[in-house]
Amino acid sequence: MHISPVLWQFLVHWLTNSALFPPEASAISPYMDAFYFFLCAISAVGLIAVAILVFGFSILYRKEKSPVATQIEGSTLLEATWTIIPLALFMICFVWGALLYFRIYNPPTNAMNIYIVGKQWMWKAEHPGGQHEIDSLHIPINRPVQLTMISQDVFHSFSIPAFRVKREVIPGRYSTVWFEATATGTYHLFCTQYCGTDHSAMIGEVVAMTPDDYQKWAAGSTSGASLAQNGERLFASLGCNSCHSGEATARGPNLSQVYGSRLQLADGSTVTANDAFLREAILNPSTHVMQGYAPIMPTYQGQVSEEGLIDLVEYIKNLNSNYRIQQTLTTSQLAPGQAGASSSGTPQVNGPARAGRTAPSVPGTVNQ
Amino acid sequence: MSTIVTLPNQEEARLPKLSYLNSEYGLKSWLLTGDHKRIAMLYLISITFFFFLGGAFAGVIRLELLTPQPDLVASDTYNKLFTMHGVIMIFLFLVPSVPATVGNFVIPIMVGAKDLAFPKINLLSWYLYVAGACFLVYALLNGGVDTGWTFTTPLSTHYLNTHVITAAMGVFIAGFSSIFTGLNFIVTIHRMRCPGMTWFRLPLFCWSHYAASILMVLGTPVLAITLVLVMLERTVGIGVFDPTKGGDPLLFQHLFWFYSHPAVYIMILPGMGVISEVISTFSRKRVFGYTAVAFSSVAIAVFGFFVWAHHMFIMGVSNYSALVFSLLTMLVAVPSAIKIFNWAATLYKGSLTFETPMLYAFGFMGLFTIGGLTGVFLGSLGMDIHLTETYFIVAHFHFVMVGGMLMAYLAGVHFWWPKMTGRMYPESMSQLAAVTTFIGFILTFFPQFIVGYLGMPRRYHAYPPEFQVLNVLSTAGATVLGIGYLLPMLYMPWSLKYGKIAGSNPWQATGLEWQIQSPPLTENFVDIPVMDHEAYDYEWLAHKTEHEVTTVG
Amino acid sequence: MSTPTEHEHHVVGPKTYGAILAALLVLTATTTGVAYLDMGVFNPIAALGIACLKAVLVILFFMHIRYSSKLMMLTVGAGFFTFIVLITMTLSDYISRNWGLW
Amino acid sequence: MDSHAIVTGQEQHEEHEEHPAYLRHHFVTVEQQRETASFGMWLFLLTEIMFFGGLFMAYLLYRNWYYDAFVAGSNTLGIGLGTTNTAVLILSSFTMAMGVYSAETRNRKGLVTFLSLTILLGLVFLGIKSKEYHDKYVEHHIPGASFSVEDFVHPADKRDVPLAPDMAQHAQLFFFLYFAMTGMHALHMVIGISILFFLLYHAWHGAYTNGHTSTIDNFGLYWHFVDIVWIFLFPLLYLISRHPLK
Repeated sequence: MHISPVLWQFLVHWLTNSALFPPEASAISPYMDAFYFFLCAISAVGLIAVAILVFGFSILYRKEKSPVATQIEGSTLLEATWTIIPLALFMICFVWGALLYFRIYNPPTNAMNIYIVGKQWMWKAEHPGGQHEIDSLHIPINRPVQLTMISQDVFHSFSIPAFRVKREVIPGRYSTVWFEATATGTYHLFCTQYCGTDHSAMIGEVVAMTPDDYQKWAAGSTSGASLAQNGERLFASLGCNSCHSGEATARGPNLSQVYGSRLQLADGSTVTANDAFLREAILNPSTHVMQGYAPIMPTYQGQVSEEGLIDLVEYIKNLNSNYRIQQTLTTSQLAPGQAGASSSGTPQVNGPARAGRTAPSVPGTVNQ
Repeated sequence: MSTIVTLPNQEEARLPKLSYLNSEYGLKSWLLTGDHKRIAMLYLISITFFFFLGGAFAGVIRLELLTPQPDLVASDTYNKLFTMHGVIMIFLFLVPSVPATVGNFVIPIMVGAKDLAFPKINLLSWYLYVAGACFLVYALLNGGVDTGWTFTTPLSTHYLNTHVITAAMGVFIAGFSSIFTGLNFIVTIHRMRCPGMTWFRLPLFCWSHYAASILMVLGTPVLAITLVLVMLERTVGIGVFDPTKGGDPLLFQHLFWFYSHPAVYIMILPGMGVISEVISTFSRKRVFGYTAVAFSSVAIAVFGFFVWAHHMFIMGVSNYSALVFSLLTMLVAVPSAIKIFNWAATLYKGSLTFETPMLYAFGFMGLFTIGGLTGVFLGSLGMDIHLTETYFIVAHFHFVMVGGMLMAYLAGVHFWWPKMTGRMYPESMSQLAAVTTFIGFILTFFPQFIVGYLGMPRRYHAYPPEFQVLNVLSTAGATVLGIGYLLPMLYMPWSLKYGKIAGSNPWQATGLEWQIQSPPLTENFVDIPVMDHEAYDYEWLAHKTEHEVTTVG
Repeated sequence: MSTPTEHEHHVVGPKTYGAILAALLVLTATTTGVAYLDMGVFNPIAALGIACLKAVLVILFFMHIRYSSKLMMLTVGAGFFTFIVLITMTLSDYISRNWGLW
Repeated sequence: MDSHAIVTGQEQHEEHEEHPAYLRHHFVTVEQQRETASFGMWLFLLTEIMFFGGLFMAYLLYRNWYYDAFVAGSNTLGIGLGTTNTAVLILSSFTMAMGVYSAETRNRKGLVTFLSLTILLGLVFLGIKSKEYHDKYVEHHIPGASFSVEDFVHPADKRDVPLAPDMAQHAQLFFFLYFAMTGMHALHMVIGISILFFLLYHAWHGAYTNGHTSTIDNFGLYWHFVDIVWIFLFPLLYLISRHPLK
């Protein structure tokens, strides 16, 4: 029998690419696949049950064989059976699915953190060491990696099928996802939320490397300054240190070791200072005023890019003592152009004319 | 408890002298009609048009996806294609499909009324449909829209410069058309039943339409106000959905899915009603567990309002919410399972024949089972993370909507075609079409489950080459599917003139609509009937045919 | 016509309407007055409580639901029920977001 | 009147000629037609509840998020005008109810009077509303480029401390929702008044007082519904934020 070369090529192509599921390259993948096979098995059983009933009855009771239909009202017992059995199966799916969900979305505390910024139509990854990547992500294997992600414009969705993880990347809010790669290799990275014209070009690759290789890569591609160092520079140039100086008389709260602590807010609630809180406190300060401080901080909405915010967050995260702030304070005061600015409370940030009006009318620390 | 139903001798059947089709003539008598049957025909024509328009877009999409490279159309065009495909298929085809055509035609007759409660509002709803469609066609002709049918903010509000407002306006207006249809059905089923027609004597078709109508009336306005806010956001920049102004884009998702998830049930419930009628008729048997099937429709409608956030599991809803919504999603799957098994049990000890509507109904049962069960995959929190926004979800909702709803729609149109036109469609030809559709469908959409689990994202114009084989299969299947859908377009019009004359009850079905002449009189019944038997009472029917030589009406 | 729930059409007289009008005006004055008192959490509760009371009066008497069939009452109830589902289930997401990732 | 018991087709057919002219062909009794129409109207009102529901949802969410801004925004609204308007609308609801009563008692003069009064009160409401809108325009409280954050004082502080600027910006959201909700309500009023003129014209010529009160009944339902929406808008926008939560 003659098979045309095109068809032959097609068959060969198919057989070599006949994977039914993507490579299992993360710690969670086997669990996900196990659940998937369980669900497939349930579906197969359900489908076969329906098929047997339909085809069986079609053969047994076709008109030629069964000219007389027997009228049957129904059967409560039978109906209860096929209510309860699916319900029980669905409940198993629910519990299993929920366990998996919390496993995927609750990062372990020892995870290394990488920041992801999504924009139309590229992924920017920022490693704490100052390595910047576009449309690719280098990670070490056998180590939990947490991604803190945000979008600059529209909804995106960060998906690595080989790791079985995916999370929406939302404008205006951090979302997180974590994984632990188990096999080295290069994997697909997709944006799965429709995001405009070049949605399908918003792809990249995830390179999972041995820890040694990762160290080498990290050393070779650093931009010179870590995110925290960039943040420190930004912290000074925005004049944050004029209030958050860490001194007892300062108008803003002390930021050292603030990360991860429980904070008492002015409206009486308590929050944990995580990445999302720090970002919000920079952009919408008045909703996040700490107990004992006046709502005098101007908003930095629209003045700092998402990357800048990440730098600031990373800087504040790493503030273990006031030493660095005071260092920064000294250097910025030494800088001729900024000496006046930082003392008046309105440094060279564009636009906070409102802040200028607000700040002087309020005493430094007002206890409400 | 046994019934022999003999099919009537159609050689003797004659077309009635007077019917709704020839009671009046002229375009005006159609465009200004208050007759639910004529409005149903108007809907049938317009819906068919938009089905093929939406189908044409799907064809181009599949053709583009034949190769991994973006080589047939540009990215923007591709985005517009799937947006217009989604918007047209959902708002102009699936939502009105069964209710506005078949439902409009038979519900008043089934309950024994001379018309729907509000004939003028019924006509208005068709005009609203047409007006909404005009907006969408205008948007289409002027370059199209590329928001995706979900109008996701902030993409739709701030980052696109296509005709979003026109399209949103079109959907807004079409939404009111659906509201008025639903309102009319609820009132008709409540208030217009003939003497003796108790709730539990209603055909299940009415129950499922009743349930779907509740969703239309209570869900659609939320979509309307959401679209109004999107339009205002685009024109005035109000910031309700804009994170830079303090708004929350997730609020849009909540409001949008509050309608759009129940909308899934608006689409599928009427289809389930058709299946109940068809399965019962062609097994000459009462539907197994009438009450369970009836209440499962209502249960789907009620639970349908509590599950919308399962579209947002990965979008950052709170964990607690995700848990609750996932649990409720599992619950809403149960009534569908009940229905499937009850239909299967209806076949037991029946006297089955396999005319085209029955073949489509079998197709529905198989495909809807797969579609429903894969819904459980997506409702399970953990699995949803990997599967959502991939081709798996595309395959899932096409199994439910196309495999389920479209099969049911075709089953319904074939089933009631003799009643609507007075003539039979060609049986062997249509059986061929049914089988072709089924094979084409499986070939088109089953590979998408696999390619989805492999991770291929939906709405991708270009994709990694290793997914090509499955995509080629899918496109090949789409060709078969297209042929399956085109066949009825050929033989249905043909049958209008050359089809065998049907007679009043060609299937020997029990519904009131089969007891009157085909096509019916404008007033449906000369005298208001009195219902004195249960629904699907084939013994009554056998008794009646024995005693009556000619048919009523 | 088949539903046995139809009622003799009830004509509501000017006396009832007048009494309801008076009650509504009094409630309006009350709600405005109460707004000037500082009652903390009870301010919104009082304002919305009075609003609900007023709405119920209008629905029962001006809109004749008090004299209508059970079906009508159910219909009105269903509308408000769905409204409350929308509000509570959406807000429950927003409120529980602050409870953290457990 | 209530002849629905079990009407066989034959009897029904004979009765047909005696029915009043306004009974449409597909109804059996006047009572059935009346109940059907009012049920349909109620279902339409349900869709209206859900339509406003979306706006209420947005309002409640942002009120929780930006409490201070919403309080500050609310405090700039004129509570006197708001209360007056509430009273006017309640009065108009009363006159509408009396109109329905007049129609039911076949009192043409009464119907015309009460419909005219309802129109008048509706117009007064819209007049006061436009005065309020005008005030907002003068104060630069219309969201957009010319929005001014000057007037928003911190509600928790008795010393008129201005609101923090980022929070004050969120007052735009309050005002947007204020305009959207009251605007949507006003739109319903305008539609209602237009229909009222139409009804008045026909009532003048003696329609609705011949026993066929369905149209007036159902319009009454609509008018009362619009009143109910305002009954909730008034406390939400004007009242409940007067005093900040502690």
